[in-house]
Amino acid sequence: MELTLFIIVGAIAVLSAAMMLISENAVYSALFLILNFACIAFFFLMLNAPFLAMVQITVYAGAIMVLFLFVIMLLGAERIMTGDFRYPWLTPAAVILALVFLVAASAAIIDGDIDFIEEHKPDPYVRAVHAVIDAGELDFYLDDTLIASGLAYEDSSDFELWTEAVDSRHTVRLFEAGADPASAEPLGEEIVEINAGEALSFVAVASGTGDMDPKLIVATEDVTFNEESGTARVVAVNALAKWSSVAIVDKENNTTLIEDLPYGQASAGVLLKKGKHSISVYPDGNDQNQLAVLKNTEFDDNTSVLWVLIEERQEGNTFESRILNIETSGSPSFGSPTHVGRLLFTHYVLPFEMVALLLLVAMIGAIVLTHESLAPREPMTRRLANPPAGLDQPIIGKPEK
Amino acid sequence: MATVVFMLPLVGMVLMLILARSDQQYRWWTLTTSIVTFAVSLLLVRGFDKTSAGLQMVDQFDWISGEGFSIQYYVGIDGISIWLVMLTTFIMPLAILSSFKAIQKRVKLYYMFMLLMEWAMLGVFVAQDLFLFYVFWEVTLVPMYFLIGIWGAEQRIYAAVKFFLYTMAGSLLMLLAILWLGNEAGTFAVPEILEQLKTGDLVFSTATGRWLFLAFGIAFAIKVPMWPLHSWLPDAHVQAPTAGSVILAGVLLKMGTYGFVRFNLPLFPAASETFAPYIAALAVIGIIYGAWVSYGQKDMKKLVAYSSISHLGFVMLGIFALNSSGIEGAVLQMVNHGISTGGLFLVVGVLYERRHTKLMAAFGGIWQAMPLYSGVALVIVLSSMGLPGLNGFVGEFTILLGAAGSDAISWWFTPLAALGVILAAVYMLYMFNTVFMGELDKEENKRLPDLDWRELYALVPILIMVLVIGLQAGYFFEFMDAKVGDLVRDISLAVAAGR
Amino acid sequence: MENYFDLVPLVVLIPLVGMLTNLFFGKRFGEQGVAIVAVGASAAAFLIAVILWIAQVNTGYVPAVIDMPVLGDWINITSAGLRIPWEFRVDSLSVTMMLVVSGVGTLIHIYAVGYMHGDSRFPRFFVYMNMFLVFMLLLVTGNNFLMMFVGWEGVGLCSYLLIGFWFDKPGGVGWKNSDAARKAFIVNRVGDFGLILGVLLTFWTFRTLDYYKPGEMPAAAHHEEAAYEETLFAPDLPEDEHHETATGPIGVFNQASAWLEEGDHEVNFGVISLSLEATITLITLLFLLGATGKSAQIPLFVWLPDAMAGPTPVSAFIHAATMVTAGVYMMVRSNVLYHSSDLSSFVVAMIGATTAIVAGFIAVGQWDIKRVLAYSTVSQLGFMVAAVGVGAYAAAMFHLVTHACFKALLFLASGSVIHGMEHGHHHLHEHGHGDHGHDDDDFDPQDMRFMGGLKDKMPVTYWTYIFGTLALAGVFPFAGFWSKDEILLDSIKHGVNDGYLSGYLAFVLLLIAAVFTAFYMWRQVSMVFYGQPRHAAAEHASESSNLMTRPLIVLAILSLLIGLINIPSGFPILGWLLGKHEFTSFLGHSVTFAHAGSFNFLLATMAVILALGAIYAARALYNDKTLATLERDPLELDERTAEAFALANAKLYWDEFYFKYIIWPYRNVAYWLAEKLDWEIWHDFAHERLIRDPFNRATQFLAEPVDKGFIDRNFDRLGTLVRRVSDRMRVIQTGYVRTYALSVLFGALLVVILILLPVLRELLGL
Amino acid sequence: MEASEVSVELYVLLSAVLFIMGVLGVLLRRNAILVFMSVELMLNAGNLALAAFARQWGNGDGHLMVFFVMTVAAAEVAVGLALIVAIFRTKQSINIDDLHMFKD
Repeated sequence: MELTLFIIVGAIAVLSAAMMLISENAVYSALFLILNFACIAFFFLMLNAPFLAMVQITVYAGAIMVLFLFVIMLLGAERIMTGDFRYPWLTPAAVILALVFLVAASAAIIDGDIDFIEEHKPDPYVRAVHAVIDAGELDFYLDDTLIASGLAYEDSSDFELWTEAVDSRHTVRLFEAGADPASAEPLGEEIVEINAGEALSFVAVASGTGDMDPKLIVATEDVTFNEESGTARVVAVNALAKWSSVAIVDKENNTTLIEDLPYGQASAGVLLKKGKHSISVYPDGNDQNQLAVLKNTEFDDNTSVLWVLIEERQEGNTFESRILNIETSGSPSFGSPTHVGRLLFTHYVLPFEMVALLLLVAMIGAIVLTHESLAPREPMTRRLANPPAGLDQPIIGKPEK
Repeated sequence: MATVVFMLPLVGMVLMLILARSDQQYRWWTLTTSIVTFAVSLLLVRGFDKTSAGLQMVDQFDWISGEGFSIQYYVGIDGISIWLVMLTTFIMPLAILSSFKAIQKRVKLYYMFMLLMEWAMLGVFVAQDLFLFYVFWEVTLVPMYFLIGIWGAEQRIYAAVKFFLYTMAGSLLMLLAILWLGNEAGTFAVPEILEQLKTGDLVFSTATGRWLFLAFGIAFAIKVPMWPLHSWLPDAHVQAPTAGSVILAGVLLKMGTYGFVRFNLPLFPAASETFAPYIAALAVIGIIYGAWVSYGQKDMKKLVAYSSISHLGFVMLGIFALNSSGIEGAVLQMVNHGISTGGLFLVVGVLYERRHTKLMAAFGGIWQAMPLYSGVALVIVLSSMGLPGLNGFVGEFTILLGAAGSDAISWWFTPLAALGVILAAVYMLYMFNTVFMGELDKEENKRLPDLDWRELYALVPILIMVLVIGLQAGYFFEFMDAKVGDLVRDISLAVAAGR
Repeated sequence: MENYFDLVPLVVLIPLVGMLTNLFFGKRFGEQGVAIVAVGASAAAFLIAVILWIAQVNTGYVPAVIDMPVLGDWINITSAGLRIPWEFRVDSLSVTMMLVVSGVGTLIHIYAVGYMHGDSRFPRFFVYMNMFLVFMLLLVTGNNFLMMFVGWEGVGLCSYLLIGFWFDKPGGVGWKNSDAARKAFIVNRVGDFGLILGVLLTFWTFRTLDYYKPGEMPAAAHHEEAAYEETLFAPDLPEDEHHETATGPIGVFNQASAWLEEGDHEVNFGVISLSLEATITLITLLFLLGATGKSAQIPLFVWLPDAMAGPTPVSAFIHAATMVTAGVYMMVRSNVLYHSSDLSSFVVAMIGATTAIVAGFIAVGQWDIKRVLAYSTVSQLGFMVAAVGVGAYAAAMFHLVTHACFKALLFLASGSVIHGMEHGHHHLHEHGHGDHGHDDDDFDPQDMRFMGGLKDKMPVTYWTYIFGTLALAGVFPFAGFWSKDEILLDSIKHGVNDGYLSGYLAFVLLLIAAVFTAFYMWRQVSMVFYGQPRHAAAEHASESSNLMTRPLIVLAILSLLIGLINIPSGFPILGWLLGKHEFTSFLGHSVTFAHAGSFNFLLATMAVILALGAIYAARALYNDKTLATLERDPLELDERTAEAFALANAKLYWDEFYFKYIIWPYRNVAYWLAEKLDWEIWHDFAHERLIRDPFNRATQFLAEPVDKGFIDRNFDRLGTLVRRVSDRMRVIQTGYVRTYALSVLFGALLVVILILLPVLRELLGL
Repeated sequence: MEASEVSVELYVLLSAVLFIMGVLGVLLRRNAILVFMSVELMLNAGNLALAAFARQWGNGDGHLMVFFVMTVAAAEVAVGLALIVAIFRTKQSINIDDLHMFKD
């Protein structure tokens, strides 16, 4: 289907380009070019680049080509006279060279071993989650960088891009809020490995029932969300020290989402259809003893959900289990306007500004160039030091007589 | 801060080139720039810490550096350079003002060169890196070359080329010495080199020290100019336009003497001590020779030019007395000479503008025709002669005092140099009498107009400074005292240690 | 009373204000306004001097040092220990000088108002006069040698300006005036050369230039001067206070006394090491050179007669009464130094005495009324200097004071004569008295040969002139008698009592000089006032205005009475009536070695008789008969004296000597240096023949055969080759955009192929 | 990322073809406006390749490049067309073969 479309549209594109080339009338050429641009816009759509497609239509086909047409009409230059040309060999030479170029390029593309497959992974994201009961506000440090400060209980920080070195071991430390990382004793410390493309949540949980010593659990999430539409992605972290391991069940359709999740571990990601779900937690192998429940909770697609199973202090110094549900909407899908826009205003702000400046300069330039005072009205007479035969006459305007 | 002052003329020049449109605008723009520079440079005096011997208002960053060497943009002022900076910023507005009428061709270019000149001269006086210094040193040549070569008198090309070649020949030797030093020390920054010399990180043999001293010394001696390397000076002065002469005598020559104080003394103290008698002898010969030759002149500008040789002989004598009154006197005398001789050239320029001749025989009794002008001229002539109470005396007296009490040079230099004071009266009064006194017996002189406001504005500041320095030299010495005291102590320590 | 000492800066500042006022606004004031300002300034300065004098007397003659307001230290180099403040000194010596300068100055200012009436540069004249007052008062009030030097050179400048005041006189006179001015300045500079060297040496010897530090007292004289015990005038201070002041910073003179008392002091500075005595001798000799310049002594006196080119009030004020005495003042100020050096004292005495007699001799042979007085001044200055040389510092100052009065009087009176003569000459022209045989071009109002018989025409002038002449000749009881007598007595005492040869020599020379004085003065009086007018101008001469005659009268009275301030001890009646040596005791509070003169009846009588004899001789020689036609001097006519007269008339060929052996050689060498050595040889020959031409030849060689002939030709061939090739290649540059575009494509293709080379190679199985 | 039926090579190939056509347009057409349009075509071909690679690499940078290219192209068109207008005014022609004043 897709291939078919590609072939059809591609053929239109090539054809329209060819027609543009051979049309004698410049207006036709322009119209064919617009068609060609439309085809390319279609290709952009196929290439997951809706934003570009949109821009292609509006700016290119819409604005620029209209400008072209306008100028053509303005100058009345639909056709130009084709007189003798001094270099008749130019045409065949150009065609031959172009073909050689094309052949060389195609050969290289088709049969070359250029590696198109190697995937570039984006920088990792990190965030911190505070799930230690009774503890005060916490500061999280990754290596020596403060990634979350003054984080309250049950709160999570936003995902932050981690642009430092990756693929190596880093230390996550947590301190009481406001402590000096250089001198103070960390409350908890964990060595983690961070890889490109990951989204890591550093979850601080109590290291035992009623114990306030924090312990760090690392949950790997995925916020890029390019897997399957209509689903949310769930990762669970078990901080229930009483039970050796737990299972998590979706009550709606009675499917076990996660099995055998031991204490102090994070599960792998599980996909959850978008919509309402009721989630229960059981000790592993015991369907009766429901530890905690999350009732009728709505899950959006393109979200990453982190469940932290914790024990919470009740009145009378008893503890009760609970699911801490933290949802994060995934990053925008590839090629969407949001995606492009975000990039534009983060990494590409400077080039963007420069291009804007360039446009401004171009605008001024255009005005200056076409300003009347700068364009002499009188036809210019060529002055030749060594005039070739027949060119010693003024070639424009009326010959002076 | 130092950067601000010395970059101002350049900024002014660029803005002038962009904004100014007519000759009149060039003139006023340049004048304003130079006056603003002067005003800003007054802030230097205000902010200067007299008690400190070190560099002040320093701006420093790496310019060109690499393996084993570093050239820095390193500017700052101390007790020695502050008055020379002030002299430059003071003289320039006057020089510019004096050329309003005299310069009528290629006005834009002329004023561009004036500002370029000021920039480069200020650069010479604030640069603390040998390489940077050298760059400015050479840059000063270019505008002066053109000032003489384009706006000069009949033989201007000859004079300009001679000026250029003479100075260039000397400075190439200096360049070699600078490169050698920079290579040995790994840095071109003078304070750093001095530090290395003090700590013994950088040591060179006695012979090397002497060669380096000579390499620097010849470059400076040509600029001063010391007898017998003075031959370019009369040519340059006589051919240069008035403002060119003013700058040449007022500031440019001081670069030579300044170089001796700034580089030769601290860098090669032992060699300075060794060469001091010889240089002092040349200086004394210069004093007497210059004065004597001045008396034999027929052209006013030439007379003043030769008198510069005599005056700068005093400066050199003071420097190589190697004690604080000699050196401080020398530095003040640089300023004095700049003001007085600059003034003399302005005075001669006034007559030249009216009569287009500088021959003394063409005048006589000018006092009757131009009383105001003659009064002004008298004060400047007296200042140049070293009348006590005016600026020239203070410098000469302290220099002679230093020379008389110097350990480095023999006693008989002092009476011989003092002889120069008599001879100064001889040639100066000769000029004053022939031109200003006597009968007004030449018809063409009878209707000469007296000073106009513009000329008065150019001359009155000189009179003021002549009096202020003459009566309150203590104020000026205070600025140098810490620095020169340090310098003298360092020299004697270094000589004692055999460096 | 001490507070009044704070007024001393005003002594300088008031004339300064007067000068500036007249300088800037003089033209608008008109003559009267200018005169009021100038005379007022001078009078105010005198008033302040009087106040200071009274304050001195009332405070027990305590010297005071007062700072200049507004100004800071003049020179201050801490690291060299050099500090020259602007400080004024009020002590009896400076007050004396202030009184003389401003007092005589005021009278002369008044006189000048009349004398300069109608001059086109009237305001300028008074600017200079006030400026002179400024510098002269600075000279005498400064508390250190350098401040004195400011005044010293400053008065020289004023002298220059005033001598050359009539630089614009037509007919070559202007040039002569200008040259005279220049001569004065340069000759003075020669003296200043000595003075400044002396100052340098003083500094390095004593490490200060202050006479005395503030609060310091002049030390008492040495005790070996016991012979003059009864006449010593040490400050009224107990002995122990002396030692107290000696602990702080002390000035030059006390330091010198202290070291001299210690003995065996070495002076070390720079490379010099000398005994203190030798240093002081050197310093004093150098100072002496300065004094010979300013006070017109041999060998530098030549400028003073020429200085008469200036207006007469200037001659009276500057070149007779005040400026020329600066040298004497300076030596008296340095009496501590001079006293300790026998050699210097000897030289000083000899120079003074010789000058006195030489100038007296020359004066006899002069025709110009002012020149006679000028040489007389030189001669009298010789008396003062000789007095310093024989240790009679007080006598020197005394003579300075009296001389200021009567010499000012004589000059002013001569000015009055000249004025009268000019008036007569003017009158002659107006009324067309052409019947006289005299050729007017030769007329010179100052030439005594044109005068004669003015006694009746100008009675006031005549009588005052007589007073001045008698005072100068030293006739009792006129002022000159007292002071000259004291000098003569001190000289002979110096010889007899202390056994110095210089005392005898000076005495003999001075006595002869005194005879000369009386003789040439009466010669002058006879020529000017007696006999019959020898020129129509003299016939029509008339008395000057009151403005001019009144100062004359005041000065005449002063000439008569001023001597009474210092009656020597031992003089009958008067001494008892008016107090003995009042002036010396006043001076003694600041001049350490001032000692009062006694009175020797024999000597005084002899001197007076000699003077009267000389007067009689003069009158006899220049009687009415010889005066009738005075084409040639009677002395000239007499064979015995003709030669001597010619010598005197030619000023002993002193100027010619200087011209021949100093000035012309200097000038010729200057021309030779300037034109030959520096220009033709060094500038042209060395630079152009030795450096430029060989260089040019070398460049020619390199340029023509080497460069053009070989290198250039070969490169030309290369160039031709390139051109031929490029002629072919030029076709590529078609100027058509599309061909360029094609070549771009070609290039791009090459690049693409280059990049894809591995791929293509694999593809093609290579 | 979902797999695509159409491999990136095809896109690149298409891009190459369009590019070459643009090149031919530049070389062969004499109407300055058409030459200009051909340049636009070349730019678009490049854009297409960029977008294709961006998808292949899962990296938004490619899109940004396309975006910038478009912007620059807009600027270029503005100036270029102004130039053409200016030239037309003086020479009354937009035949680029008439514009060969660089030579001589």
